[in-house]
Amino acid sequence: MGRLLTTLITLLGVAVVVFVVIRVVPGNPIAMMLPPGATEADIARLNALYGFDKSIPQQFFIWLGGVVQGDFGTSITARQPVTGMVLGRLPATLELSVMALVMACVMGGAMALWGTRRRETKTEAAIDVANGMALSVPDFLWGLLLILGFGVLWPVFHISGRVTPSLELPFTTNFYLFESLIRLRFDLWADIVSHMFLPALALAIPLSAIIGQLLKQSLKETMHLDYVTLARTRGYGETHVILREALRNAILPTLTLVGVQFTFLIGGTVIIERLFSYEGLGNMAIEAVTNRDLPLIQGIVILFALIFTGVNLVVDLLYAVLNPRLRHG
Amino acid sequence: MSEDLYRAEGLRLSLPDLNRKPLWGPAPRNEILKGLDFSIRRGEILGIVGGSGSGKSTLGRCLVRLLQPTGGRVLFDGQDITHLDDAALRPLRRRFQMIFQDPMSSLNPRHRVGQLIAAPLHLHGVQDVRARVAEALDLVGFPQEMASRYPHEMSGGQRQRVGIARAIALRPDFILADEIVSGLDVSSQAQVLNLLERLVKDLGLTLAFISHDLSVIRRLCSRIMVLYQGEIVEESETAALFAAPRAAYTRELLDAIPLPDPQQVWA
Amino acid sequence: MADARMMVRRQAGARLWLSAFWLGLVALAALFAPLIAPHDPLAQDLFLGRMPPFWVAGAEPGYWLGTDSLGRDVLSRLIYGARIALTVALVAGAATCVLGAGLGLMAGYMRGWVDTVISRFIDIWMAFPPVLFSILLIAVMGPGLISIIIAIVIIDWTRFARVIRAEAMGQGAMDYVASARVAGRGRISTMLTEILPNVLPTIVVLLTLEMGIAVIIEAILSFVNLSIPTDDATWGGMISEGRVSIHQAWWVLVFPLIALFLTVLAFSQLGEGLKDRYDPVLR
Amino acid sequence: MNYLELKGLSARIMRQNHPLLRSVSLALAPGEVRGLVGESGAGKSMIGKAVLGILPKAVELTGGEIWLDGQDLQRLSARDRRHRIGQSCALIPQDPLTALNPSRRIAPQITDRLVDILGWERARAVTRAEELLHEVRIEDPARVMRAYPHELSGGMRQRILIASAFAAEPKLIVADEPTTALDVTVQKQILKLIKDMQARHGTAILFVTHDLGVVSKVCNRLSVLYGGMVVEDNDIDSFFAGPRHPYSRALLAATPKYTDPGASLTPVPDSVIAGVRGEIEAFDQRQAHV
Repeated sequence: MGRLLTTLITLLGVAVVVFVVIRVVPGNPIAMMLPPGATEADIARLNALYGFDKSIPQQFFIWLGGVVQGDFGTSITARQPVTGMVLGRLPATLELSVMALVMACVMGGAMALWGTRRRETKTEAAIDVANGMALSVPDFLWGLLLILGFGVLWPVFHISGRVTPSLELPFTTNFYLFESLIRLRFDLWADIVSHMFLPALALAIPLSAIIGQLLKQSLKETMHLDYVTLARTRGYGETHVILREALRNAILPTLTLVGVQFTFLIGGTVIIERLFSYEGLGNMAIEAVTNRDLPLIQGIVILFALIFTGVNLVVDLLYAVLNPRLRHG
Repeated sequence: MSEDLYRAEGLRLSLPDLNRKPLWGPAPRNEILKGLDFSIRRGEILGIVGGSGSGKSTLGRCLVRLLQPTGGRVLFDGQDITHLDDAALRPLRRRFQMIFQDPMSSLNPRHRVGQLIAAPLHLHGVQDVRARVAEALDLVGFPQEMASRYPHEMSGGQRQRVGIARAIALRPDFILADEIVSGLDVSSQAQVLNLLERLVKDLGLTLAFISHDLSVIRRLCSRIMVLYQGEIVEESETAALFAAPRAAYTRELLDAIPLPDPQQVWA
Repeated sequence: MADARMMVRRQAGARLWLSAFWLGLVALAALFAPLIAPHDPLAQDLFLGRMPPFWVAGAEPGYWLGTDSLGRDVLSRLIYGARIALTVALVAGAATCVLGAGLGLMAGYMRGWVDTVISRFIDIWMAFPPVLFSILLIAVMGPGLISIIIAIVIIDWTRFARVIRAEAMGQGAMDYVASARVAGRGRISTMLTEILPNVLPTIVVLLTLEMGIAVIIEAILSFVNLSIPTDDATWGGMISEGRVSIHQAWWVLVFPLIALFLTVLAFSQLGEGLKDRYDPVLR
Repeated sequence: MNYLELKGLSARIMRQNHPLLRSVSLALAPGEVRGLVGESGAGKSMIGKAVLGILPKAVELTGGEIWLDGQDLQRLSARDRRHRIGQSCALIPQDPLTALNPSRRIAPQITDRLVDILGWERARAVTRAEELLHEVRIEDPARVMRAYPHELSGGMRQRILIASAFAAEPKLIVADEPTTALDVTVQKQILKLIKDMQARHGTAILFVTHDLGVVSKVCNRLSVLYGGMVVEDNDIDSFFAGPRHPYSRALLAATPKYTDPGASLTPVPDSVIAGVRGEIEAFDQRQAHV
């Protein structure tokens, strides 16, 4: 209950901050839309149409009233409802983020388990060094390096777009990756994955390092606890002990942090989509900023904020499910 | 000047229990101290004994006003300190000091021993801090070189002696010692206890010694107060308490102590 | 065990010196750019467009790392780009650190309403995608060095505030804080003498990390063409251009990328190295 | 015939010349309870861990033999040794709060070994576990078996750990400071319970503790350790009547007793410490010459 309330306050705060920041934009977005030679009256008419003639608090409440009903206004450049535009791009970004998250969990988890199994050896030291590198270099640079490596020097993956433009797409939703699987179109699926792989990997590398480091650390701490020692004296081997006794408890502290880090990852899609010309929300956001498309910018930022707070809520729920101490009954 | 250095009247303390907090409204409160009346006489060593959850550490922290009681009064040397704020307490602080259970956590790991002892002296504007630090080191039997050590470079017993040196450097009237030997081996335990006993005698201190260990308490204290679940169940002179414990809990506590003696009947 | 610690120590020493060496090099390049750079970083020569670096056949003598599509010298632009990168790193890093760590320390140690207010702001900030937020801010404030620095401080103070708040809260529960209070130390004074020294190592690590991040943010903003007006030499701008002509002239992308990569890595390793070397508790 | 026999067991921190155990020899007959006493760093816990094969990764055995039931454990493969120990030995750990896996129910934590290592059927293992919980005087075994550790009190958890240790009818139990974390009143109940169970099942126990009072209540024999060396090996009655080694004597004198308030506490005198250190040095020199 309290959680939902703070979430609402946070979202409201985001809306206020964006609204205020954007209204200070120098330069009139309407002026850019009009043909040269437009009269003052034309400008005034358009201003009234988009509500720019009212005071900022008034504009805010009108806009907020629309948002509550799912109406984010009309894009200035595209002259279409923002809600439709944003929801059309959302699946691309979601697929990319989730793919990156899965990759990060697999890579990070493997690193952590392997490092714990071989702890206090040279292998662990090597894993630590690799993790340290992956951690301190952000996704933007990894993206560039991957483009250079697997797009140019050894071109095995696509480095631009979401799908090869010449392909005919039979999809009804914008969840291409998901729908191609459902329709058993593995040819399309392969093409989509080949486009998505490098941007997802660029996003996944830093997160995988964080997961690897944290999970390994908490696994190692858990391995010193008495119940793990007890399991050893009962005749169980190292691998069994790590998987059955330690892993589940070690995941809990990692989980909360991964939630926050996943929102960072989603935030990272903005620049990574730009880098790989991937047609998602982030790319659209940058265009919207360059075009001063105020309603579109607001819509995208609020959507991101919704996703972020949603992720945090899901993580909290997951934590409660996995932790028997918080389970009731 | 009255005979009592400390007086507690109807001392209560409760903390909100966040685990049982309902959706709306304040959390229910856990009563930790349930109205204690007692006094500490000038120059005595009062032992405060009890099991875990008895509230003995909480009581100690109320005496040195790390916690603010939620009911009743605490008088130090006749002055009511129950609800004094930080500024009003500051001049009194140099008169009552505390030694903590875990020296590893009570000594700031990033300060050297010399700094640790000197800091409170500077704070209270004491003249000639260097000499006072040297004297304090001397009193706990340390060579002067110890001043440049960091806490993690010392043994548990040595760290606890730093805690004692820091407390006595201000020449307080009263020291609260909270389970200060429970983390130590018996040999350093004996050393710290002997040191403390000597200092109390030489410097004319009043000491409240909190412990769960009746053997240690008997060794050191002139009077004993037994706490059980936030209440005083017995308060008597040491010899009287051991000769004829009045409260059932005291008897149970005494009977449970395993003496280093295979002949002891332990039923 | 002590042996293993020695190994780590040696590693720490090595990475401290390596990162300090690279950052020193970058600093020298930035300071003496006009003396070192072989060419004017802005001078265009359309006849010398996309010349490869010196070891590739067809290179133009004097242009060691080749030229971009407008015939500007890559090496000179790289050297001048270091100026902006370092300025942003130092100024934005330090400002972010002071603001974020200060607020975090207050929230974590004072608790109460101070904590509630600061935490609420952190929550709101965390709900923004940082890159988009910074792009938005630059669009609002207009491009330029000052705007970049302000934007970095505004989006990144939470990075310090969150971590330092948690640490200060942990330290606040330790008995040495209680012991300072028993000695009669006031709250602010306790915060500065007892808590601050114990969170300082973390602050140092975060600070150097933030310097690296500031360089990256500057590069990202240049990449989306929002950072510094027009054709001033920045690493991000060079990367942006290199990305376009990647199939024709890889060197335009590769050299600034290497510079950026090493700088970011060096900053992060510098912090860890400093902590390992100078923290009395670890030493 | 001794059930457990250590012959000249030595251990040190890996790649370092700092010994943790110096040629420790001791024997444990079936059904015997031996106390291992010493101050922190004396190596008493290391002995128990070496026997159970749970030494920390940084510690290595450098010499000596561990004979369990007539078999040299060192000669077995790692896997066989693990199973051998799992079948015939058990551990009662120090801290009941961390010794039960917080994310698993109680039942599997007791029955795992019976099923996986001893090859029992699950139903039989469950019945056995309930019997044992009953034996350690837990009221409603069926409910406790379904509970998670955090739903139970500290004393209750320690009882479960004792039940779990005796579940497989081990011949040897290592009890590693099993009551140090408990209040004295609870300590008394737990110690009596351990003694009771030990007598009923005829189990041999290696009882690691720093408290001579506890030793005098539960052990038949004891070994006093200093610096990883056994300085005295004695039976309980003659030890408390008069320890043979000066260090043991000093240790006993430093232990507070509420029964004689007049006797002042004597810290272990420096001369005694110098004495044992000398013995250790002499021992190390002999080792170096071999």
